[in-house]
This record gives sequence, structure tokens and C-alpha cells, in this order.
Amino acid sequence: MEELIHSGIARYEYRHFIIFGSASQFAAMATECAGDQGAWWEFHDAYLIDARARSFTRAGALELARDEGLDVAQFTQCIDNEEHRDRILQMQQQAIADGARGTPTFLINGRMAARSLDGIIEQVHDAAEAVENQEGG
Amino acid sequence: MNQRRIWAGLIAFAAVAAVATLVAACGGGAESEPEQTAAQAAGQTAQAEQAAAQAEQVESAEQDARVQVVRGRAALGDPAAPVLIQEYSDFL
Amino acid sequence: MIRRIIVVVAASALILAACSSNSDVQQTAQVAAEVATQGNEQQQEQAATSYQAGESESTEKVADAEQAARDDSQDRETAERPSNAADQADRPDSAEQTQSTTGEQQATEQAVDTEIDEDPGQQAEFEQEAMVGQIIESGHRAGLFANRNMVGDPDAPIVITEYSDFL
Amino acid sequence: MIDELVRTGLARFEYQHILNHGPPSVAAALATECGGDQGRWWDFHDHYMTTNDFSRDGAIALAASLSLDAEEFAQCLDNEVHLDLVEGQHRTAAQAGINRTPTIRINGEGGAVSDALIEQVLEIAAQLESQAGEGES
Repeated sequence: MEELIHSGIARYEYRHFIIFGSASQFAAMATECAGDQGAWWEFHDAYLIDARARSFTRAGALELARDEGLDVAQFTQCIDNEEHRDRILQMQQQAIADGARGTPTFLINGRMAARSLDGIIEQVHDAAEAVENQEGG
Repeated sequence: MNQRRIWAGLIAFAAVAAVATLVAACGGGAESEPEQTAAQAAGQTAQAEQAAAQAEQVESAEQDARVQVVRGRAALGDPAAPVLIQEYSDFL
Repeated sequence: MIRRIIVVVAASALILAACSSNSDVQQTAQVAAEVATQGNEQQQEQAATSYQAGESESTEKVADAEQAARDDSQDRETAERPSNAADQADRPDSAEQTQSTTGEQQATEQAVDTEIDEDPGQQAEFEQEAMVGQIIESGHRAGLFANRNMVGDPDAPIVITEYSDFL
Repeated sequence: MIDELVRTGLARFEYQHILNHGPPSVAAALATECGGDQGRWWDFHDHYMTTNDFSRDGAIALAASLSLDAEEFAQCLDNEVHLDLVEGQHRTAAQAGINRTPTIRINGEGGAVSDALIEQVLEIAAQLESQAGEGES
């Protein structure tokens, strides 16, 4: 997957699909609030790669924001006012409309993809060819 | 297996591999003229190594820059890339 | 997903323990529900912030103002869906009976609950963190897939099918 | 135990509807399937495992609290869109001699719920692990 992105064939988008309840709903909102200050990926990695339960709490998220040098006041306001709640809800409904029923679900150019990494890579190459043929034709 | 951990590993591996291949390629070039005197040859390899080091810095800076550009908000990769991969997921 | 699976296990265990004929099952479910609702008042805090999939109004808030708002929404919620709040309060006890490992963790959590009482928000945050920690530790995130009436990897070699009636 | 088997990927867990109590059983099953259309199957399942409110209003209230598309949900309920599905599952179970609930089957075998059944799961799991072991070494 990494190769596809670095070679310029594919671009990648992460979209929230909350099925585990308020803990991950909160983490998604915190990540979007961090994204407002350009630290989306730092929060994404903190939740997915460092994976500390603490960051799923409000206090933990504020610490994370401080560590990333963000404007904590703005960050706190963004979380408490749930500024991104509707956007995340929209992604949720779009996910269901696109047929996602569990996580992770991958879509390649809008079409549901296989759940295995190879299946995804194969489908990306097919999609790339399809795009070329259209442009070429 | 957890795709995200594999992915993080892949990113690191790709960066290291790119730099390593680059250094090997530049290093090889200098030995192609055997008949010069040892001093000249030694001088040239020193220059070549220096050039390689600079090139390496420039390349890795570009590489980093490319990776930086690559990480938009919730997005990775060249926005003009023909294929879009979307992952619907949950942090838990 | 962990919550759902624990419920499935807890619910089937509840039924296993009581099940000779169907009617007993119904009584036990009702008894459990009543006990839970009586217990609900003291655990007001836990039910309000416990693990409610998609319940956005019960997201974590510490300030007292939100605290009061949440208590009102909690009362409304209890009025509207008493069983649901009971369902939350009921789960930790039944989980204790059936699953020794999570049971122990829940037992220690219960013990800790009684000590930190002064700030309910902070204590609820502690519980949330403990519960999330359990999910992360359980390697739960290794691509568990939930699709309509199926939980788990579709390519898993064993299929466990539960034929059941909601009544 | 089932929990562990599912999480380690050895087993997947499926639920099949049995409609032993007429209209309320059907109502709950239909509501769950309609919730499933919008990605919330398990939320309805959890709810119905510990409630005795099988009314249409109860289902509508739950759908609302999960911010589902109310109109789509109500139509799905009233048109009994999934009636064939739930009745089909009940019939298939009856044909296989299953009428007491809950009955748990492992890979299609086993009668009523019993410890022997749980043993059976562990045996199958052990066999598979040893086979997997031979495959790798």
C-alpha cells in the first residue's frame, strides 16, 4: 500500500467510521480538532500506533495537544463545543451508504475493496489501468 | 496482523532503502579510472564522497519534503494520483 | 465490539444458568433488569458515561454545567429506556460471573471505585480509560470485522451459530 | 470463551433468528434487521437481549438515539422488508430440529447448549492449531 502512495499511483484518505461507542467518537473529534491546527496525523498516530488508553480521555487529549505544541485553549474549545460532530456523523452516514459494515473497510475509487492487503493492491492496479484507458481512449 | 504497524515499518524501511541505494550508486562511480596516480585517485574518491554526501542530503531533504507534502489532513499521497484509496476505520 | 461480545457471552451465560424452560429465562431477565434499575440511582455516574455506542450526548464532559446537563439527560434517558440504562449497570456484574480474567479486572475496578468518590467526572474518566485499556490490550483491534449478524473474521475456521429468540 | 475464540480469529459468531413467541419475536427480529441496514445490527441485538419492550415505538426510539435515518427505518419496519429473511432463518432452524432457544451449534454440529459443546469447540480449536502448527514447521 505504501509503495502505491509513494509511486504516485494512489492517494489515501482516512474516514471515521465509529462503531465502538463514545471512546472512539471522542478520539475522532480530538483528531479533527488537532487537524484544525495541522496536527491531524500526529493524533492519528498517537491513537493508532502509540495506542495509550489515556489519550482517549479528555485530560489525555489535552496533554497530547500540549505535547504537540498546539494552542490548547483553542483545542479545548473545539472539543467541548464538539465542533466536528456533524462532520464525523456525515462520514458515518456516508460509510454506511458506501456499504461499510465493519472496520476496517477499504474503498478503491468508491468501490468496496477486498479485506486483504493483496486484494487491495490488485484492485488499485486495475483501477489505475481503467483510468489510463479512459484518458488514452 | 495489524496493517497500521506494518505500514509504519514500511515507511521507515522505504526511507532507509532509498538513501542506501543512493550512496552505493555514487560510491561505485569513482573507481572506474584505475590508471590515475594513487594521490589523484584518493583525491577524487574524497571529492566523490563529499559530492555524494551533499547529494544525499539534498535527496533526503527532497524525500522528506515529498513525504511532508504527502501528508495532508487525513490524506496521504499526491492529490493528483489517479486512484483514491479510502479507509473507513475506528481508532479502537 | 468488545462490549457486544461481552454482552453476548454474558447474556448466553445468564440464559445457560437459568435455562430449563423458556419462561425461566424471561423471569431471570426481568429480575436482572429490576435489580439493575434499583442499583441505577447510586451508579448514576457510571450509566451516564458508560459505553453507549453512538450516544453522542454522553460524551465525556468535566465542567459542572455539563455535569448537571448530563444528569438531566440521564434522567430523561432512564425514563425513556429504563432497560437500556439497566443493561449498562447490569453488565459489569454478569461479566464478573462468567469471565474470570475480565471479572478480576472488573472486581478491582469496583474496589477502586469506592475509594475515589469526590469528583464523579474524574472517576468516570478513570473507568473509561480502564475500559479502553482493556480493548487495546486484548489486541481487539486486529481487524475484527462485524457485519450484520456476524462478528469475527469471515475466514475463521470455526463458525459458532446461536439460534435464539429475543424473548 | 466464545469471546476469546472470536478475537483470536479461530471462530466467527453468527446469530440466527428463532421466532418462538409470535408477533413480538417477529417485531424484534425485523427491527434488528432494519437497524442492520444502517450498520447498527449489533446495537439492536444488544438492546433486545436485555429489554422486554418489543413495541414499534421502542424500536423507533432506539433508531433515533443511534441517529439513524428515521424515515428509512420506519419504512423498513412497516413494509416488513426483512420478513422473508427472519422467517427463513426460523424455518431452516426448525427443519434442522432446532426449537429450544438458545441453541448453539459449532460448525453445524451439536444439539442443545451444554458443556460438552464447549468442549467440542476447544477440541476443534486445538486440532486446527496443531494442523496450523504442522503447516508452518
